[in-house]
Amino acid sequence: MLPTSEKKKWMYENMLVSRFFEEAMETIYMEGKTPVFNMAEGPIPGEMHLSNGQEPCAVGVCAHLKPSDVVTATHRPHHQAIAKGVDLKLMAAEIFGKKTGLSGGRGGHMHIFDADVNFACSGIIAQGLGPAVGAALSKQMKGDDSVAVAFLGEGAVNQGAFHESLNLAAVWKLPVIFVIEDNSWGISVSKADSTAVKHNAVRAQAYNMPGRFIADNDPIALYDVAGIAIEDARAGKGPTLIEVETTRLAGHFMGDAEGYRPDGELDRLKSKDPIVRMKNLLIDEGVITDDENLQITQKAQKLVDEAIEFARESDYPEPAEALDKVFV
Amino acid sequence: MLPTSEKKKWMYENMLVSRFFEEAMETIYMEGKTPVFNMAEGPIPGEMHLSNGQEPCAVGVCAHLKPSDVVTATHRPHHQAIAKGVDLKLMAAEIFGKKTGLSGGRGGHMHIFDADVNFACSGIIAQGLGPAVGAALSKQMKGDDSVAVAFLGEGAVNQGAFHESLNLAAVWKLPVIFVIEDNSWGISVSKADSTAVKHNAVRAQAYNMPGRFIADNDPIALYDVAGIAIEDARAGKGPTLIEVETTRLAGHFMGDAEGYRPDGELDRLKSKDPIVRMKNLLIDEGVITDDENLQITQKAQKLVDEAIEFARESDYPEPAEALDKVFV
Amino acid sequence: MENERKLTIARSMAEATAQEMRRDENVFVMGEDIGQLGGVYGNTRGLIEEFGSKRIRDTPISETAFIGAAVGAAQDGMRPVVELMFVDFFGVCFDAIYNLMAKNIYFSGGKFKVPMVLMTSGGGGYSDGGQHSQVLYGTFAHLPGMKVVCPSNAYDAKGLMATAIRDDNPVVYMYHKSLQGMGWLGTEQGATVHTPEEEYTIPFGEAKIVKEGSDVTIVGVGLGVHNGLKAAKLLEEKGVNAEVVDLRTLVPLDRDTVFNSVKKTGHLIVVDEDYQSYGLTGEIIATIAERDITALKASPQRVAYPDIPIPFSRPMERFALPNPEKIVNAYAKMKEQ
Amino acid sequence: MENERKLTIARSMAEATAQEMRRDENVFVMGEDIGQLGGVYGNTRGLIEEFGSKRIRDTPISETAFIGAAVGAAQDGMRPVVELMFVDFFGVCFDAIYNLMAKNIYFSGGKFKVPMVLMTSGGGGYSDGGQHSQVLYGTFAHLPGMKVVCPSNAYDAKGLMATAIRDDNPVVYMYHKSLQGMGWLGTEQGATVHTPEEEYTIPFGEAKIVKEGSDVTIVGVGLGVHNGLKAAKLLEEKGVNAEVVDLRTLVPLDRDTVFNSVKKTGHLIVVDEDYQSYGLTGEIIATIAERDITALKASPQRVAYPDIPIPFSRPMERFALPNPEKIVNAYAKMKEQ
Ligand SMILES: Cc1ncc(C[n+]2csc(CCOP(=O)(O)OP(=O)(O)O)c2C)c(N)n1
Ligand SMILES: Cc1ncc(C[n+]2csc(CCOP(=O)(O)OP(=O)(O)O)c2C)c(N)n1
Ligand SMILES: [Mg+2]
Ligand SMILES: [Mg+2]
Repeated sequence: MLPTSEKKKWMYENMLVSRFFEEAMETIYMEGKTPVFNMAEGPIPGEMHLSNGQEPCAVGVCAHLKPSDVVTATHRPHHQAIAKGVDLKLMAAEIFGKKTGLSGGRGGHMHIFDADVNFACSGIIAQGLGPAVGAALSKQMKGDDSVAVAFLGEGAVNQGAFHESLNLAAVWKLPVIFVIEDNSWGISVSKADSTAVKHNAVRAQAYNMPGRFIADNDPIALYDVAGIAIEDARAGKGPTLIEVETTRLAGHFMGDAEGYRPDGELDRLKSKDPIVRMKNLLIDEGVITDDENLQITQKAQKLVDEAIEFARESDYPEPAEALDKVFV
Repeated sequence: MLPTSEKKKWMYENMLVSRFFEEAMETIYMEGKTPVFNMAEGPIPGEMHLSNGQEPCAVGVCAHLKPSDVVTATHRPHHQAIAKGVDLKLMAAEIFGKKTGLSGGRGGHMHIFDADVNFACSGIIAQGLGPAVGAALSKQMKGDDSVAVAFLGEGAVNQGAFHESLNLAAVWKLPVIFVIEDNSWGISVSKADSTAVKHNAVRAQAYNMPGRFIADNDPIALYDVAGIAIEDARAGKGPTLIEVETTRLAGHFMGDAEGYRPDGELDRLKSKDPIVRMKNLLIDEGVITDDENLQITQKAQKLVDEAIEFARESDYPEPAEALDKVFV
Repeated sequence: MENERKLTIARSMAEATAQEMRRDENVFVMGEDIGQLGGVYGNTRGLIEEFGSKRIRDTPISETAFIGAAVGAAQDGMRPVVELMFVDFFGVCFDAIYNLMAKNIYFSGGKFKVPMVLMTSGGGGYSDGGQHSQVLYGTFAHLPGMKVVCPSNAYDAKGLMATAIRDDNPVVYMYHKSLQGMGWLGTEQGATVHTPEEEYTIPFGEAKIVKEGSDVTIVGVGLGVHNGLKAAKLLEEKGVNAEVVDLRTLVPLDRDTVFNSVKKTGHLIVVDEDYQSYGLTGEIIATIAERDITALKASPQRVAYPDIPIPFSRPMERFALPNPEKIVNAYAKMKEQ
Repeated sequence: MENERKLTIARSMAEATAQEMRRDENVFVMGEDIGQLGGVYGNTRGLIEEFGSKRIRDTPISETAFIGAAVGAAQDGMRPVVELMFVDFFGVCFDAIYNLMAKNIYFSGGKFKVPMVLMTSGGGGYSDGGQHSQVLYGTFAHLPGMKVVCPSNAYDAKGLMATAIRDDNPVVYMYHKSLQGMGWLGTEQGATVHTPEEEYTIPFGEAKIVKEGSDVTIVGVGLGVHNGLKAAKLLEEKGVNAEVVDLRTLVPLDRDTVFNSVKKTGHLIVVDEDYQSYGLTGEIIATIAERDITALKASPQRVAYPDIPIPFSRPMERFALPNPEKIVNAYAKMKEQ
């Protein structure tokens, strides 16, 4: 299933928005945190997991999704949220802890929830898998052709929830797709040190489920495979496991000194930056011109700038609002 | 790896002890529970999971074990305990809740612990897998060639602990063997309704680990495969997963009306009683004569009778002993 | 009583569930052995016959996945009723409960609803050992974001179940095995009471004074209420008039009713089958003490499970469980001081 | 102080662990990112360099398996120190903790020992959101079979860690991120104190009066102790002489020291960062009230986390957290009544 030029452009634009968003995060996060790095300080306190380099995983899948499709995302959720169509301003405001944020500041960066586009995420490894299975069950019971997608890291694959969720999805033939973003690191622990198989796609065999491997962080190949998986799911053919070889271009979280990375790894990965490759591909294929690229880039940057501005200018919640929304 | 005649005899004897023990349990359990069945009453209160029909799984593996090898067992533990060499009298006394029991009556039927032969069990599905991995790690760190064996049911395979434990064992190349007793039922839920694959042995592929399937409840075939697995483990070659097709000849627990069993299933299973088959095999092969069989049978029955008598005659603990042994 | 319709808690739970399933096609049930078996504790009996296996779904032994799935389905507009067979098993899936089910409403700023019921059995007294006899009320009630319901009788059980299923928030419905009316567990007769066939709801957060009295307030929940009532009978023989309060829900907790009762009687005994320390009994005592210490005319007492794993053997288990005599003794101790 | 040797809690934990590893070859460490990274909270820093990757083992993200494995290794004669990176993650592996680690000694009638330490970080205040900021003391302390340690300073942290590792019982060692001395979390300076290089142990179950006083007893643990000390300073300005008690271990709990202090001061405030209801604050208040209600000259007060999931946004989180001012206000409220 090959993407149209329109789709390719959408994917590229979306990747750019995502990257620019992360770059903004990177800068703003450090405000108030120098000279002494203190996670509690600045306009964006707390942990911050950036998705730089992993954009292909999100766009290759979400290019096929409609708002009623459900996505459960990870602790590293920005690219996934953006690709799913979460409102950028409201998300930025949430990350700043503002009253205008998606959840009025109760959630923060690891808890991006957008009911309008059925997006949720979590700070607990593999926690989103069960809910994705349940959303798929709901779709199946309602006779709706919507699907659910659960994103997870390769480190999360070794969590029991992975096994239980894939088995359940397969037994009930649910319309759910599990997408592993394999950046080969779980914080400082390498995949080789934590995982008994070389390719997690192999593990699909344990659930009698198709397992697909996408090499080299390739959004086009992923688009193809995800498209088939989602089409199958909509058609009642059950779940698929997709493993995407991707790259974490930042530290695990902001402040990570990354002493555990082998020498040269980061340079090697950066030389394969998926944004640059996607741009080159689109230009080489004649999908966009250099001029159009400039426009697209500027538009993406503007979207991000406006979101950040909205977030900055919004008010903080009243302290006592902490007590609201425990129950609906 | 074929069993010697001695081993075969040991296996048969052990299976008989196990079966006679369960038959005794079956009778005694009902004391005080008629005409009204009340689990709280009688000399053996609480849940009671019998292992009738599953004896091959225990003897085929434990025939290779020495006392320093560790076994973690299930909620259906009697055959496993007996095959591992747990003291029958002390175990019986524990199941009766007597002071002389293995744990002074604190554990009961689902919590059989014998430090002398390194046997432990648990009432929580798949809970023993982590501890078996840890015991194997301990052996590996000490440079001891002992191994660990974790027994589990086919229903337990769908618990997250299975996945995490097998992966960890494989990554660390630990001397541990996972033995699935597939009796095709998890209480009233059939394997077909709960498990995405036909054979759980396939799931070994997800851990880069050998996965072996033993058909038809065959203790000799299991002896062979388990022998190789244990030899490999002792030699530092890492873990193995073994799936044994077995039969649950009793209800899930005493009192189970088994309305969920398809008509005729139980008769079919009973016609393949492994005790009878083992006896026939040994006689056909000339390992034992009919006379010897009678002696073996009587000896096994006597062992059980003595254990039950010991348990019956032992005193109950003082009530306030409940407060002891929370900490050592 | 004329037209009396005595139901066990098991049957009243199943009846409420069936009625809610008829009202709302989004209600469905998931769990281990809740289909053809009708639930190990009988509370889903008859449902698969009426509603079929699409809405009454047996699950694999994968609590993390199916409770997580219930959350996902609830967020997508369904109203799952999901069973954790024994509350003792919560350890294999508590993240999906306390960190997911209980928090997603808050994390989403109220934009996601999580209308689900997690029903689970608890309680000992029948020698099922230390991993099958716990109540664990305190652990669930301590953590925010989930309502916690513990019925003591069939009438309440039905109305509380209907309320739970209609609630847009996650509700943990903790039923006590000894009250369930399953003969094979030994049954507290007092739990099997008249239960109307028609639908009704009982609001959360309203404790019930099940016996009025003037001398001492006995507070309990689930089986504890029956222990309290029996103790009240024994105390009556000694000329002591006890008031017995059934909390019915631990979250929300009706602190006012307890406080007003203690204000009246001046004396407080809290009964709980959960481990004593850091739990329900402490909370109730603190609730009164912090509000007005002068309400307490004597040192309040607690009759709870000691801080030990639950022993299998009958004499030891009996020793550890709360019972009416212990409550009577607690009263004596309180008056001695 | 002469020869002062100020250590952070992170360093003192690592030092105690290293000393115990030198004493006993059966001690080893497992957990996520505890190897080359030295632990997200620094408490295993330097260990892999000295002891190598066989004894300092990074694990997959498989808490159920590796904590279960620690139990199996401990039962086999090893002495594992295992880390659960954030206590908030306990939900994915609590069965291995509360139902296995904590109960096997009892289930085996004391024939199996389970000499292991589960260390885990807790605490908020730096906007890490509702799944990375909890302390959950009450949940662990409520369930029997595990000792629970919560150091408030580096001196105690070291001695308590040595005691924990030498104990033949399972010990949950809960350290507070804000006390850890990692600059990037904002650090309570009072936790970084003189810590001797030589080995020493601190017995469990001995609370410490960290400031003597006569007018009110402030009881806390971990960061709560520092809030208590700061409140005591503020109260001093108002002429109130507060006594501050550091519980140090929640299991075993030194009820005598708390009682004797309240007996002396007549007034009690309990500080806790854990959710208020059904937890530590209730337990401490009940402990005094049940022993002798007359010890309390006014209604005891609690300053705890409200029963809400932890909000991310700074103003809301600050609003919810305990702090010295709230303690001072609680004192005022107590005296008003
Ligand atoms: C159950 C649980 N265990 C541990 C953590 C701590 N943790 C947060 S992110 C992370 C690494 C995750 O690795 P991976 O799944 O590969 O995702 P990545 O960070 O590489 O995107 C860990 C261990 C957690 N959040 N939840
Ligand atoms: C975590 C957990 N979930 C559920 C149960 C209840 N339970 C006890 S035995 C059982 C069925 C187990 O099936 P299987 O593993 O196949 O073993 P079998 O009983 O067939 O020997 C279940 C669901 C439990 N003890 N622990
Ligand atoms: Mg990763
Ligand atoms: Mg089975």
